[in-house]
Amino acid sequence: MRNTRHWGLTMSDSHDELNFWRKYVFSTDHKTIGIQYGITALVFLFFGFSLMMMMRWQLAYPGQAIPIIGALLGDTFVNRGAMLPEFYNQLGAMHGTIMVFMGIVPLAVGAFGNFVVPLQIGAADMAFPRLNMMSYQAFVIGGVIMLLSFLAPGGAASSGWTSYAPLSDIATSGQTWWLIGMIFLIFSSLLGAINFIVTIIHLRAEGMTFFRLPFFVWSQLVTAFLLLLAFPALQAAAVFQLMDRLAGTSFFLPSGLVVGGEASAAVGGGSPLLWQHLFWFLAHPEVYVLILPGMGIVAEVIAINTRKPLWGYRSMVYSLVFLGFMSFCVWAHHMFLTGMGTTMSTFFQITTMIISIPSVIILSCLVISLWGGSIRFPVPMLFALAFLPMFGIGGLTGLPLGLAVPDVYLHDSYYVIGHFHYVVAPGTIFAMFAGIYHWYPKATGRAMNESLGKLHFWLSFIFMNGIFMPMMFEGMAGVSRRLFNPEVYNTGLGAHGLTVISSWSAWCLALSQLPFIYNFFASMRKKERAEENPWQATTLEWATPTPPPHGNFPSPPVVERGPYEYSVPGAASDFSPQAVKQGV
Amino acid sequence: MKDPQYGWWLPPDVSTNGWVVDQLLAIIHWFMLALFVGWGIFIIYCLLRFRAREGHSAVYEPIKAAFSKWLEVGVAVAEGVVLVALAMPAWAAIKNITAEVPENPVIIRAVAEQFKWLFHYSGKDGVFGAIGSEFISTDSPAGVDPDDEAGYDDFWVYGLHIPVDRPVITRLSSKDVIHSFKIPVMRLTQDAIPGLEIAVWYQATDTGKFQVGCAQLCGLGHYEMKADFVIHSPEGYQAWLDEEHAALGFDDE
Amino acid sequence: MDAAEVKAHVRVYVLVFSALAVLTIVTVAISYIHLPTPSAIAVAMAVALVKAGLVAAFFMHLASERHIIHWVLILCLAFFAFVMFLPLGTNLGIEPLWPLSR
Amino acid sequence: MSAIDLPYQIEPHPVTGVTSGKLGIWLFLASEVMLFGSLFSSYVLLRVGSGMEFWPSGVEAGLNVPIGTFNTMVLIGSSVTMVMSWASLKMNKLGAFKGYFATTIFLGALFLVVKAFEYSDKFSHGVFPWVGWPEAGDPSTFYALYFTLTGLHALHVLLGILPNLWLLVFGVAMWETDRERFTGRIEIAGLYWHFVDLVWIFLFPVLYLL
Ligand code: HEA
Ligand code: HEA
Ligand code: CUA
Ligand SMILES: [Cu+2]
Repeated sequence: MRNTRHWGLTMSDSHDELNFWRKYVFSTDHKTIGIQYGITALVFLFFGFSLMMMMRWQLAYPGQAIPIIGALLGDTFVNRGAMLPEFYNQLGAMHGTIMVFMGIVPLAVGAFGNFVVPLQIGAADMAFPRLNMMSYQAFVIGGVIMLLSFLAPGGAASSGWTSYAPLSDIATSGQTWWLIGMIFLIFSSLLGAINFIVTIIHLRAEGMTFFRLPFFVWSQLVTAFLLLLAFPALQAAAVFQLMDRLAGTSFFLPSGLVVGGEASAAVGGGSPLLWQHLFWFLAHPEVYVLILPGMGIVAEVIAINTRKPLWGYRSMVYSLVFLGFMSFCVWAHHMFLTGMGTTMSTFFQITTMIISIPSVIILSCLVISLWGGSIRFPVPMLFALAFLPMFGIGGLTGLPLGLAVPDVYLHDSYYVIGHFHYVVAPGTIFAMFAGIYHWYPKATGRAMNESLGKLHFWLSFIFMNGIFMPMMFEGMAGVSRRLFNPEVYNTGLGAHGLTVISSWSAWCLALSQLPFIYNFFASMRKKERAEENPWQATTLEWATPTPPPHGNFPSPPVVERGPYEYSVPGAASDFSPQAVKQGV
Repeated sequence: MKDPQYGWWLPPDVSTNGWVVDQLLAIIHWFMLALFVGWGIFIIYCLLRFRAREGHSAVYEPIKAAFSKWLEVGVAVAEGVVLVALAMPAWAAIKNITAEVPENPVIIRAVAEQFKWLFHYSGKDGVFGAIGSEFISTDSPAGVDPDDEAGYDDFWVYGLHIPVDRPVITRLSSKDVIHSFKIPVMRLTQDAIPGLEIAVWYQATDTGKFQVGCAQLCGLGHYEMKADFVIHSPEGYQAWLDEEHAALGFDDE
Repeated sequence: MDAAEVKAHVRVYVLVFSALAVLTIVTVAISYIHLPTPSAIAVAMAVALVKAGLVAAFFMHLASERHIIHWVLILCLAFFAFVMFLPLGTNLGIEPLWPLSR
Repeated sequence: MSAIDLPYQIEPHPVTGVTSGKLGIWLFLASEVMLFGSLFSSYVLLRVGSGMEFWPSGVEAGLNVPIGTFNTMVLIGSSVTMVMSWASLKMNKLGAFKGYFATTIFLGALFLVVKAFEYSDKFSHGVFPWVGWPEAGDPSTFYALYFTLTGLHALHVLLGILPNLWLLVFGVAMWETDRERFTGRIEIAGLYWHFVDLVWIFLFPVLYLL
């Protein structure tokens, strides 16, 4: 028995003219909020990339003035146009923070989650629309605080995105802003996570059982649980560090510190490793937050463009849930070199190896799904297909890091940088591009240009590998990460050629984004409307008018079958929508 | 000037333990490569054979349910084997590294600070003076109690000198923030954490001059926190020790 | 839940309140005995667990709550256990070979 | 904007048997469990790491156990009045509800006032978050933890009192228009309040007695 009393009446209201503010800025509609998240996150993403392009100059041509930009920056950042080490460290820390917490998470969860999930499950909106608006606002506030911290005396946070204490405890005031910004971002994610879980559990349309949920929705559900239960640890850590910095406590400061030749005034008694535990308790689940929505998008795109069901849908779901659970007990694989005993390092090696199994199963299922299909190659599919080997490289290089012995050599080298960028950049970012090209017609009613898209794809594909593959070799050659000038070491000198390749690829990658940016804005103004269901997809978001009205579905959909019923033998067309479309 | 020893791949290995690391790196990378190439060929084959075209349509269930169950189980089991085959030898290997230290080691304290490495040698008597952070001063950067006789012949230098073919124990500590003791040619990295003292041991197989680096972000000068790492012949090491000893003002008997 | 049922509940609430008050007195009283630290911790935590259980079960209606809520909490408690015990195990493994200062 | 009327805001979902609001608040509490879990975990780590001999019990460190006990009673009492106010609504007794609910708010405020006195007493004796444990020659993070944990808890109390005040003064109007929704809100406010009480049940012995 289902209560549908509330459905119908909203439609007529939606014609009320809302003023600009309520419609675009203080909207409670999940679609608008999703788009707000998306644009904001893309801008942050590009900003984070720009920071990195300056760093890449310093790495390739250490000590030389940065062209153009160098002349614009203030004395606190550059000396005669050449980057200062303090600026390099700020850029590094802020690049990591911006990309992870203000770029990918808001894009993958805030934007795609918000826009797509209610549509895919056949709901009228998120369960708590006003809470949804508040999460977006908290995200913006946190983001702005982070950006403004560049103006703080001493500049922005400069202790790495990991903010290891005691370094971060004694760092300049930018670190305080980082912590405060972080608390807002955490708060935003917590509110969002609650909203997603309740929405997915409570607001599924009639007939939408758990095993009829599109894989993307599953990935968002698990992601929401990770956010909900992992983020509080960083919140606790941030509170402790704020106390250390502002109230003079010493949670992370051991006794007997001597900083710069002076005995530190701190009471002591704290533990530097406590910060690392709390941070990684969050940050390992966080990396799965970065990848799972991406996997979800890729699964959708692959199913649609192979014209057949995903292979092993159920085992993918089980793997996903298992992966989510396990991600809470592997975090100390980031801490193998803190001197932990053999028993614990064995424990974390084993859990790390175990957690790689569900990833392998999900990836294998996606690959095997190609078998027997009738594969089309629109732009989203190209990005989704490229995701597979790229995530494969990133994931596989996680294995040597997960074993303590090779990690002794590889830890904190460029190999680690290569590993995780393969998962987050050609991995997640490609999945995000796939999602943008895929759902753009849904959000705007216009299709993006295919040729520009293909250009964007091929250039990005080449240069992404051009950036990150050399890093694997640099790491093998023994070059450490976070080095303002790697040439100080003879290992860095020997591998300098790789650095240059990497830098030039990064700048070319930036140029490769121009067709995308143009395409993104120009397509919106196109006269010609896209079809209602351009990909001939089965899932519910394609069963409502485009763009979907306030309240999403003219009448509540009733779901009759699973999400990926393509090429069903005996069916009228090669796709059987989850719900029969009702009159508009 | 570019040193030909360092290129785009692993630097030379002059340690007794390094081969364990190198061998594991090799095994696991071959394994990764095999998996990657295998799946890669499969993908490319699928993309060619199953591309959309006239007269070709998708098959609803190309791989049967029962068969798929088997494949799933197969994947899981294969991964389980990988776990045991790779994780367990690795464990054995790390045990090897931290196992009981052989006879007759050289013991050196390494004290990290922003942004240099200080190496503290116990001198002729082989005993370190009492250590404490309260003793740290410009005269005694290693923090040795000036009243402790055992510390009279202690000396400290800003480069790491060790003899070849003798196990070396390094006791790592830090005065301020976390640093990381990295010697690529020894395949060795270990964090130096304030408030803790962590020991590592290693043994060189060849003489030469290399570098110690810092692998953990420790502030502005992190990138230049390096020190010389000199492996002497046994005689050369003794000569170096005598020289340092003489520099302290002791007249040798 | 109808009014009659609620009335029955009110009695329970009052009982639980008395139990909580008594248990608070008990913990404080025990603390004046000065047990050795480990047993003092064990006793105090046991009493606190009972009290927390009472609050959760009756004031927060967990005893009669739906399973979905129970599952959320069980999941959460598993992770709670991880965050409580794994860092401890990891840190205890770091044994200085020699004491830092004599 | 005409917000969309979503299902399961008032009537429970047929499968889970709870309303969206209730599921939401429990999820929030789960994340709070992890927050306080991390804090307690840090406490244990720091205490064990400091070596037991340097760690004072609350009494040794100069905390006032009778006052702490009194405050515990206050908070437990407020929990009872909270649950009673909800029960009164269920029995359609608006007057009783107002009485109990106001008492809850009063007790919560009383708790904060007592806490403020405890703090200022500590400050006036020169005890601040940054002093560790002043009596001991050796550092411990006892007072740092005491101030941080109780401070964060007090913040939670405050963040409970404010919405409760709003509900008492303005929210009650909803009783006339939408009873079930109002009762639901009180229940949710109650769940949060009991949780805050529950945290104190652990904080009190850990900080004052052990
Ligand atoms: C999205 C992010 C993401 C993902 C998914 C992963 C996935 C994994 N990571 Fe990674 N990791 C990071 C992000 C991520 N990581 C980040 C950001 C850091 C650094 C943080 C910092 O220090 O700043 C890091 C660091 C890091 C370390 C610490 C290294 C160090 O500092 O010394 C370790 C160690 O165990 C590790 C292991 C793993 C493992 C075992 C996986 C496994 O889950 C991977 C499982 C996947 C596979 C095994 C792939 C399967 C492949 C195939 C089946 C082949 C398919 C082939 C084709 C399709 C052609 N990671
Ligand atoms: C999600 C995480 C993420 C992502 C996506 C990236 C993306 C990139 N990262 Fe980064 N990186 C980190 C997370 C990430 N990084 C972290 C955590 C660190 C460690 C920091 C630390 O040491 O503390 C790091 C460190 C790091 C380093 C090491 C620095 C050092 O150790 O000294 C380098 C070096 O080259 C680097 C490079 C790059 C490059 C070239 C990209 C490129 O792939 C970027 C690609 C970006 C785009 C292609 C932008 C696309 C967007 C648009 C085109 C906008 C369009 C806009 C509209 C339409 C409105 N990163
Ligand atoms: Cu010391 Cu980096
Ligand atoms: Cu990890």
